[in-house]
Amino acid sequence: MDQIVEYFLAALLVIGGVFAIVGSFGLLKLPTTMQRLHAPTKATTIGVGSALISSMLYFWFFEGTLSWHELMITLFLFLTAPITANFIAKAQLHLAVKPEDLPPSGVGTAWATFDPEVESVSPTLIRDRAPD
Amino acid sequence: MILNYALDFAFLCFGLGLAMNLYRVFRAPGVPDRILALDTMVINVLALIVLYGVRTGSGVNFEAALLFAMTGFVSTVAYCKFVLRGDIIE
Amino acid sequence: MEALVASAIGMMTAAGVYLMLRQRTFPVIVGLTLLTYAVNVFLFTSGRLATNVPAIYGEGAPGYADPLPQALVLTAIVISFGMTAVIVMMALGAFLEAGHDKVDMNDDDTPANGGQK
Amino acid sequence: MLRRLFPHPLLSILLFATWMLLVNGFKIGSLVMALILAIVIPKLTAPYWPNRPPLRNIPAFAGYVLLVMWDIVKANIEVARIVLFMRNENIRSGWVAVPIDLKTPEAITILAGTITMTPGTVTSDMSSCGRVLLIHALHAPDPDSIVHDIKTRYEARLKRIFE
Amino acid sequence: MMSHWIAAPVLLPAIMGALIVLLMRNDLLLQRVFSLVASFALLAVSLALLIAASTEAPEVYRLGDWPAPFGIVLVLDRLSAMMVLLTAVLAVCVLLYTIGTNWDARGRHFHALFQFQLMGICGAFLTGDAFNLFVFFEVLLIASYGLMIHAGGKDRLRAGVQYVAFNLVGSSLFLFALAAIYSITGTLNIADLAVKAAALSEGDAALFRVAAVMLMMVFAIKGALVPLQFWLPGTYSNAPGPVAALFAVMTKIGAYSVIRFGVLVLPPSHPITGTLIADLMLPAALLTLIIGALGILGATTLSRLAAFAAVASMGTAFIAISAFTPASISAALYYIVHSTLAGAALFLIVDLVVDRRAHDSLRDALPPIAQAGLISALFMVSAIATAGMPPLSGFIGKLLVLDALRDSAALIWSVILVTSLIMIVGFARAGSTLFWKAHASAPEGDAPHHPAQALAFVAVGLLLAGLVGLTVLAGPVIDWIEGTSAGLFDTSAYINANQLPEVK
Amino acid sequence: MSLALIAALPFLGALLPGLMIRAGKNACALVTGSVTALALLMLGLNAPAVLRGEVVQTRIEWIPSLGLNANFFLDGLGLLFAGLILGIGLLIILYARFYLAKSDPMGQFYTYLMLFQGAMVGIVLSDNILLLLVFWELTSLSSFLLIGYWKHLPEGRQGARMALTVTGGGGLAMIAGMLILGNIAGSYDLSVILQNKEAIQASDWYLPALILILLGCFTKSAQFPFHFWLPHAMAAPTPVSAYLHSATMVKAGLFLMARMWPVLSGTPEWFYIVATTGLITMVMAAKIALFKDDLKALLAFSTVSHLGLITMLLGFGTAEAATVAVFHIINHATFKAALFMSAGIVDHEAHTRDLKRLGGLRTLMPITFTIVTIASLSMAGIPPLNGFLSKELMLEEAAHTAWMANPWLIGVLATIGALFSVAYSFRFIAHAFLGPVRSDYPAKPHDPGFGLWAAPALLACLVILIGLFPMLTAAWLVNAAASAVTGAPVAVKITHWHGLYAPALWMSLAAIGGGLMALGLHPRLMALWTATPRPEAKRIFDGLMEPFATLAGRIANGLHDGALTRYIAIGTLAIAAVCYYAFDTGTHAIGTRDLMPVPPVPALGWLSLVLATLAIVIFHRNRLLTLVLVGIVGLMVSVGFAYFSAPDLALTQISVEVATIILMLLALNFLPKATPVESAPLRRTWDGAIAVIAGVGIAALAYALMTRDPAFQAISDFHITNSKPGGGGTNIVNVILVDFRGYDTFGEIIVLGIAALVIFALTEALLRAGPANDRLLAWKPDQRRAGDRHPMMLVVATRVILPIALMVGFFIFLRGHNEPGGGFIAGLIVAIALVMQYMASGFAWTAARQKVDYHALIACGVLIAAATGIGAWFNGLPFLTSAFGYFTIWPLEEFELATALLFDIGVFLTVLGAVMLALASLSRIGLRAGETVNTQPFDIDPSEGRTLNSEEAR
Ligand code: NA
Ligand code: NA
Repeated sequence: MDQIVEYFLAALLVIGGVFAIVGSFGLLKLPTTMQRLHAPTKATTIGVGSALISSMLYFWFFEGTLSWHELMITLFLFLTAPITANFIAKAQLHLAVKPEDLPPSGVGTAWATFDPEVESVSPTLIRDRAPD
Repeated sequence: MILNYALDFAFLCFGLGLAMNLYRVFRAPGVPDRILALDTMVINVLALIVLYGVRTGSGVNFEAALLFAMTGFVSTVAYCKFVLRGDIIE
Repeated sequence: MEALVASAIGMMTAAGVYLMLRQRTFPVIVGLTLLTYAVNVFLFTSGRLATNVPAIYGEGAPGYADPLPQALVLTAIVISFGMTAVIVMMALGAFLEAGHDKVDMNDDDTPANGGQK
Repeated sequence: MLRRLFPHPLLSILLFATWMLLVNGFKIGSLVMALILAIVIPKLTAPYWPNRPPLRNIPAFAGYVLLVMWDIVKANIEVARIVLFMRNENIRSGWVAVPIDLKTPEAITILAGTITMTPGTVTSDMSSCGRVLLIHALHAPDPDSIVHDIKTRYEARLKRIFE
Repeated sequence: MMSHWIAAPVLLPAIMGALIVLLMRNDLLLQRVFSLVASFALLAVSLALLIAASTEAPEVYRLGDWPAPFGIVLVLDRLSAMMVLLTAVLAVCVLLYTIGTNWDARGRHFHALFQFQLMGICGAFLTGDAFNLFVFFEVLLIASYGLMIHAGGKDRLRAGVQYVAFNLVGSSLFLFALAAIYSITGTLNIADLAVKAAALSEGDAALFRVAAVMLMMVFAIKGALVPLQFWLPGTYSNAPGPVAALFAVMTKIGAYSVIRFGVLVLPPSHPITGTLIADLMLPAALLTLIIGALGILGATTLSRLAAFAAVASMGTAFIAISAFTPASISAALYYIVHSTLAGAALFLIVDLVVDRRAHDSLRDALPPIAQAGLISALFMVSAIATAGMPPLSGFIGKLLVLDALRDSAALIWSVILVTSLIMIVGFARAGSTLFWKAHASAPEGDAPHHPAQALAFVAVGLLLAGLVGLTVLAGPVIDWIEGTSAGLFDTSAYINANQLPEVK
Repeated sequence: MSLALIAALPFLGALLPGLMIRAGKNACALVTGSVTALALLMLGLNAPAVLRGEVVQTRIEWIPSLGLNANFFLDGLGLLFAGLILGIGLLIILYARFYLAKSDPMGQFYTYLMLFQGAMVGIVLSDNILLLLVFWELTSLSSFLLIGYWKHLPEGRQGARMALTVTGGGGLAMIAGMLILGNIAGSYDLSVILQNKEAIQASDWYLPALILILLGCFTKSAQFPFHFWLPHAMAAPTPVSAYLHSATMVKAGLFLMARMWPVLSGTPEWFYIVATTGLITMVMAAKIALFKDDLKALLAFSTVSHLGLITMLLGFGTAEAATVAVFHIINHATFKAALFMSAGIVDHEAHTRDLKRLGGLRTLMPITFTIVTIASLSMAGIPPLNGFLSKELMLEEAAHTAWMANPWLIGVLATIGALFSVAYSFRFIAHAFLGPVRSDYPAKPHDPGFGLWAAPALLACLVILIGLFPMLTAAWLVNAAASAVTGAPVAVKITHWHGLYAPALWMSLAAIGGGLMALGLHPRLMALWTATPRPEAKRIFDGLMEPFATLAGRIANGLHDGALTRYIAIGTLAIAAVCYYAFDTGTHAIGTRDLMPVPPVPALGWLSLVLATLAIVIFHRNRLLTLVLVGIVGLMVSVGFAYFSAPDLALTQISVEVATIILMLLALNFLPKATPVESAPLRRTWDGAIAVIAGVGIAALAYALMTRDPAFQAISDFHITNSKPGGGGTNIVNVILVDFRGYDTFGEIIVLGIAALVIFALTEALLRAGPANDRLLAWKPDQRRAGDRHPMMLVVATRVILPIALMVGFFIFLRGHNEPGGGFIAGLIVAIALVMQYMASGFAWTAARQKVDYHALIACGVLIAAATGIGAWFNGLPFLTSAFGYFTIWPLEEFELATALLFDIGVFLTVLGAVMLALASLSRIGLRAGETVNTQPFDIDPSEGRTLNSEEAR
């Protein structure tokens, strides 16, 4: 039993390591920023996830303590990775991409990052202008 | 036994990953790349901490790992928000 | 390992000092932050380096890292956080009042001495 | 009564579970504490979550989660293949606009997150009317299939769950 | 018997500061009342502590009931009691002045910051722990940052940034020093440090010497000793008047710490540090005095004149300290008390002048100010005191210093006396430009209207009365101070009070 | 006691004029005069005893340990001087009442005058040289006020400053001399010092002491080369000149030389310094006086000359000469005060004191003329007036004293001095009063009222009386004073006729003849004098003082010019140098601790840290990039803490680092985004060198310390042992923080609370009307901004993450006592979680939905921590003594409750409140800069299919 668990854990660790290095390697290798964004967002996340799960299982099987923290961290990383990617993509759009290089939205409105209307229309105009 | 080799392999992978991130932080065409590299770096470091915990059989740094994940996310969003809007809590 | 830690402290100190000698408030504050890191690590090392012996009671713990410097560093980190926050705000305030963020007052538009209050 | 104690029952359950995950042990004291926190924290944070949509179909949601997890694994293998074995000049990246029918912010966010975590796509932006997602595809020789996949594989399911 | 009152000078202002923030931050009147009440209470407590300390051996208050050197202790001895009392006296006067001139209404949180500042200062004086000294240095510093930029303004903020930056370097140095000390000796309690430092082996000598000078240089920054004095003129001259007056005691904290560590831990008889500290300090102190005196003579504004006077006074104090003999330390202590009151009075008077004029340049003749007669008389008295002219306590202080340093008279005496002359001339030039030349440019009795601010004058009067008291009662005061100094040099009393365990 | 009272009376009297002036000028003068008269009366009561040869003493302990006591004694010399000071003072008070103009503030004048009088009386009555020094410098100060009395006159201001500089400076030299003297004698009491002649004169320190004391005397008495201040002091009102610059203050130097005569005189050093100075002064000043057209200047230089004469006599070192000196002091005081007052009368009536504009006053002002004639003749040494008597004696002494073995030098020079004296005395009479009445006086001169001429007239009477009956009127006083000076009984015999063989007779005749001749040749001599270039004292003084003041300003202001970067550079170098010196002069044993191995992954961490640090230096001009790189440094430091067994530190470091970066990003929004290149390559190299010195030094120190073992068992062993049994927690670091060293933590949270208060107060100040507010109102973003502020994805994710993060914070808080965590970290985690919410939906939107008073959080935190500590008092234990216990409540398991937890709640609240208050302040700045508040959590609401609020906006 222990043997199987050990192999399973070892496999998890190796898979995690491979994905991690793929993620970071992609960050080096891929030519454009938007392409590079794909690699760590996915690969590194799952790489770390594997490592975390293996850690959890390791403690469960070999130390006898069930440590759920790794699971929490994993979930947290999965929850936040898309947001991170979204923000970095927006930053890249904002800094380095021209709106004309993007496909049209098809419904006549601009992409939010490029639409000054969003800001000028959305606020409720509480402007704190009067000096106390 | 095999687990130890696997652990070494994992250390190597995440370590190399860290090194690559480091390179990308310094050599990047723009800020988003650097932010991305830093974010990945945090995740790799977090993994290394967890692996180190496995190696030493100690879970004492798991809260640190959790916090790294949290703060890494918050700081990445903050950097991006700064690039996008200037004011991060407008 | 000791040499690595010492050199890292030295590196952060040197970078901190160099930035503190710049002429704008922002690099000066970054320099102070780096110096703070260096100080904290230096203070930490006064308990000597040890791995895998956190100062938390545990059965069969091989020993405990010196907890006192850790507590001191914690205090120092908190304090320097407060200080950094204040100087960041003051630098911002000075910039808003003066319209520039120069550190030195001698090459300002008004003389440092004899100027109006 | 229960409604007032647990304005966000799902959130309360999530928090209850989180606490039990955190404390790493099953004690009555922890249960009591988890219960207290599962009541107090949603109450504290409720003002920040107005117009909470009802989750109509919990089993469907669970199925969705499993599907996405499977897709994530697939996605990673796919990305690894592209990163490791494809020559850079052969990678055909591009932008894709995906019109969506979902209306609930929560559902759209889950969709967007799913897109990011699954094969070769990253949700990058949204149109200022909220009806179209801008997606970057790492290797998309056929952009239309991506749109189709997203709409059928994920959006349809989410629609059932949320709307 | 451990008296809880020892902790009162720290807790009283801390709690009052917090209460002001909590309950009365939008009501200036309430703030004033409670801030004053707290300051008077501090005065009463510190007076009682002084009386207690005068008759009894040093008393140790073990915080958390942990024995020294493992916990933090407060130590009440004559020196700490004296410094706390000095702080309280100053606090009352400065507070009265602030209220009298409405300075506290020119910005937010003056009273809370003021109370926290007092807490920091008293904590620094009372603590018997080296790291805790750092903590309270930081408390008093950060409060001082807030007070320094009170009411804002361009120059004040820019000078404030400099003040903070320079002091952050000092705080860093403090931590480097403490880390080195702990690294070598493994202790933080000052008494324990004294015992252990004396028993160090030769192999630790060089490192311990480095730690010692680092620590002393931290205090030198606080005490504005050349070449670490640069922060002072810009800070003090740009700070609000009452704040600068309160700062008069801040430099003394540097001097206090040098005395505390220099006598207890690093005395000239120390096998490892020997006269290292004294040898380095004397030339620095002489230069400090010279720079201060030159600054007084060459001052372009009145507030810079007062700031350089503060530098000069620290030079004199450090000259006396650097000899580390009972006589020189008592001279230094008397001079410290004197120069705190005199410096504070001078800054308040400067503020009275500045408040009544467009600016405080000494280069241009400006029309006479309101209440010129009274203010010029006050200026004259404080100038006499600051320059060390008879008959006020400054003269007695300088005589004490000269008398205590007769062994190396030629250099020290000439520096002190020549700088005294320079200061006299500087004050005379400033005073005659300010108050006499003004009449050349405007018809007599045509002074602009200005509210009289009776309370402010009372505050200044109290400080000057303090100087007079210090002069008239110099005999008993000096006797008391000599007792204090003798007590300092009887280091066993301080060490025994800590009831340290045997060194293993 | 009575002596002290005599000295104190004028000081007490100084308080009265200010009060009495409201009752009128007469009342004011009357009161002031009464006080002086009272003092004089008390002096008189002591006189009989003194004249009997007794020494009256009063001893009051002041500062016994310093040897500075209020000891007074009255002997003949003291009696003489005190009498002069009080007597003439009385006359001056009378005179001034009528002299001062209506617009002059008389109360102030009398106050200053009384201060001065007290100081003078103090000098002459002091039996303690330190006390004497006190009074001595007081005369300088009060004379400063008196000379500058007419504030509007620039000459007054300058004259006052010059007098103060010279006499004050001399006084400071004298302090040193007196201290030396006291050290040699073993006491600062004059009566003791006067007994120690042998010891003093044998000491190596005799000459320095002598020179220093004489510096004081010479400056005060305007002896060459310090004479130049006196004429400029004549800008003072005439009563002041008469009092200070003829009768009293300038004689303080003489008094002191006389006082010290028994112990200091009799040596060649004394003779050559004192006698020579006196001689030169006498001749030179007399010559200058001859060519002064201003009556007061003439009298001033005449005074200098006569002071020189007396100095010379004291310098001779013989009892006879000293006796003559005493006698001349009396005589000079009488005729010179009379002359000054008369000059003042002339000035008062004719509105000029210029001899060139005067003449012919004899008939217009007969009374004044009479007084002036008597006094001038006495000054000239014409028999039988008192000036003649002492001058004869002086010439006699001069004729019998050799200088460097030259028997006639002094005699000849003394005669020449006398000759000039005759000449200017007669000139005063001739050029002011004789000759034709003129038509062009600035005012119509006539004799003043009795009040103004009474005082000089009285003095003129004295001149005659002493002249005619010296043995009756003056000898007793001279005897008493001279006995005191010489320390042996003196019985003087003063006669008008010394016989034909007395050289003085012929010298006198030569002087009178020559003097008259010189007066006759005056126009021609004057032309010669005017043609001769000579140094002008004021110009030289200013020429020295102004550049010195400028130089002082250059040095002081140049060094403190606000160049913080230089301050830091100098400070760093100084610290490095001193540390190096301290290390280099001590012995050092190389550390022997086993070094730790370097595994590859930590080495990689090191590399990251070092490279990131280096990159910060290289890229520091790009500020955003700098912050990203700082993030790496912080990450590596905290992971380093985790690696080296410090989990609490890792937690703290990473959360503080994020909070710091967020604050800096918030500030950077308003700051320039790039740092310009400003320093030259050389400067950068120099800065780099300083940085390297600091870095290498700290690294070396760190390495040296780390590789050595502590010399003693560290105190933390106690903490490790007692953490659980004594502190009730298994996380030793946390127990140290909240228990062993909870007091540090108490201070630390207050620091954080204060930081927030400072930030809040600063924000309030910035938002008030002013440049900062204007700049904010006109603020335009300096970077292009993306369209949406609150992207939906983040908002939705935050809805889940925030509750979880809050829970994690609570978890970290609860477990802190036993596992890594605690109130501080928990506070920061909650703060960061809230920051996330702020980033998602904006500060204002978030804050509006959960009204929390951040000030109250901070204050409550501090108060809870304090209250927890104070709670121990009720158990009779010290502040912060903790208590903990184990409790069981069914159905729960046993749990621990510790007061430390309560303390930690205080920590938590303060930290949270502080961070929130800081963010709130920054947010207010943003709002002032034109940011707007959203009413919806995110900008784009897909459920509506349109941007939010477009309805409202329209
Ligand atoms: Na903790
Ligand atoms: Na305890």
